Amino acid sequence: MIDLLSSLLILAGLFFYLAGSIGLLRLPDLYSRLHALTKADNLGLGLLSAGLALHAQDLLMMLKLMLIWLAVLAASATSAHLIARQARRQETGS
Amino acid sequence: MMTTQVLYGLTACVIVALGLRGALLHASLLQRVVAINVMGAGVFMLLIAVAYRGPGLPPDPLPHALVLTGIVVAVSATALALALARRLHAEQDND
Amino acid sequence: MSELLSVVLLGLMLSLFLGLLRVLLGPSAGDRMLAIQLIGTAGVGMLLVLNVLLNQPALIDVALLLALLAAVAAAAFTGRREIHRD
Amino acid sequence: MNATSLLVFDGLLLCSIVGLAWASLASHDERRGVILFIAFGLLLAVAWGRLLAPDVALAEAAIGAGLSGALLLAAVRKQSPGSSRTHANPDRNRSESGAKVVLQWLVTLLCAALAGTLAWALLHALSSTPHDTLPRAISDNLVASGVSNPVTAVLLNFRAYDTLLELAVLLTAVLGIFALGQATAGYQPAGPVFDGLVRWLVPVLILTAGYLLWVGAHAPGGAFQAGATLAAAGVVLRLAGRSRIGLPDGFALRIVMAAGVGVFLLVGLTLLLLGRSFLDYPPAWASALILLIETAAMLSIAATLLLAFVGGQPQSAGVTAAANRQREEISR
Repeated sequence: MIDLLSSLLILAGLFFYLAGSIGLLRLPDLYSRLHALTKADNLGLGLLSAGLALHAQDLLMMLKLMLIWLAVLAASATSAHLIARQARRQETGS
Repeated sequence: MMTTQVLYGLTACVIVALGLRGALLHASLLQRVVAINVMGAGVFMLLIAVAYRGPGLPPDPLPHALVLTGIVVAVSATALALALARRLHAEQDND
Repeated sequence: MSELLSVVLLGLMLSLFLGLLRVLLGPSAGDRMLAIQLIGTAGVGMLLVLNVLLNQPALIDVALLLALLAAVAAAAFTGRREIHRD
Repeated sequence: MNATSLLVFDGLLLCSIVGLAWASLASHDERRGVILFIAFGLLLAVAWGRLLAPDVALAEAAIGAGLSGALLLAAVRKQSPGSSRTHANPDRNRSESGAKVVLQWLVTLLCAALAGTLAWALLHALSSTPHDTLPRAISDNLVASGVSNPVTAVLLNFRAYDTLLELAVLLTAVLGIFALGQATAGYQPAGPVFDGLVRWLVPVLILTAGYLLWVGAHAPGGAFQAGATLAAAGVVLRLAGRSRIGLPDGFALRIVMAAGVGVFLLVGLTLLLLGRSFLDYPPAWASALILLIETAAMLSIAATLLLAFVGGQPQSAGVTAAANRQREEISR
């Protein structure tokens, strides 16, 4: 039962990874790419680490997986913000 | 001989050559520094490939220790090189 | 389980390849930085999978470091210097 | 099934690593080259993990993602879009550029020859029966080393001389940077979003550094990885535009910079006085002495790497504040 659930989570994670990178490649401009990336990328890693956490041997491992996901979530939102702000500044020429 | 060792080892040789070529041919100082870092990474990969003993077997720790210190020395040497480049550019701008 | 993870590992590699294409194509430096972000996350995912496949629990710590430092490159890229005093 | 897919993975990973190295070095735009190099570093960390070298992967992750990327990006010179090659003369005549092409080909051939020689040496070394004397000596003496992580045992016990000298090299590099000029300009405050990240990221990084130092005795980790992680915390603070980035002022800074080499030497000399040879720890004390040296080394490594990022001797906070005030008055 846990095996099945974890497999489903992991595969769903992979799906979002791929959706995110296809979006990054196919979408026309920086802002929409940014959107595709942050949404799908975070979901991808989140589901993947949730799936792996079901198999974690100890609590520390589980906590680390959780922390990794939170860190990537925060880092990716922050860098998306920074990159978008920089692009906007360059467009307005300030 | 193991496929993994050969695969990573031969790639390492290519990376060393690429890095050396860049370090010799680039006009920009910053890119020369990047090239030397690429070359260093190739050397590290060569050492780690040689240390690899196969899946499930513990690798040779000695090259790992060498590479570990190598990485730290490489980054401080990079910083020194960049400081030199910065000084050089400052002198040139003053002329 | 290990077969599933092998497939996932290759899937993550595909995702990384797509990110690499965006790094190479650009066009703007901002686009490249976005792709770096994706490559970093794909790398984190691969390390998590390799940690199980190769039975190397320490790879979790490597993934953790990459995850914690994922925003540093973007911050260095967008950071503006203080105006130099003369 | 598992082995083949791992082989495919290796092939794809190596293709992307070589491709990134090539693209980074072929680029004529400095910034593009550096960004590609950062991606190259990320993939290296995965490769080290794949080759069962987690100690190296930890160092690569901390330094590649936290330090060298920021260092190189900060060094990219502002260029006008047209002048990608700084000191090149645009009106080169034809014979000169012909000579350049010949030179390029010569260098390329030379590098290819080097790669061939290296490859030949590698295959030669791999096909001969492996000398297992050194790895065996390490695993045989591991129990007496005071730690159970073989890499830490090599660094802090069996080859402690090398590590001592390496710390001296780091110190020398920073002194060289100090001699070359002032610190580079600081960063403008990065805004509330990045500040929000920094507020919890820096404590977590410091905690992670402590964890890596402690765990290094029996699992991957140790002074180098911990020091690099601690330095990365300082880099984050600097990028956020803080004036205090965790470095002490004046004399205390000199103490921290020299602590690694100093404690190492003190331990070695004390052992000499006690009638043992230099850095030959008594087995009962080895574990404690290694932890002591590693703690000092971590602080020194963190300080030197952070100073290397700052690019010179930092001004004390008081001086910076005064300069800020002066600047504000001028702008008014």
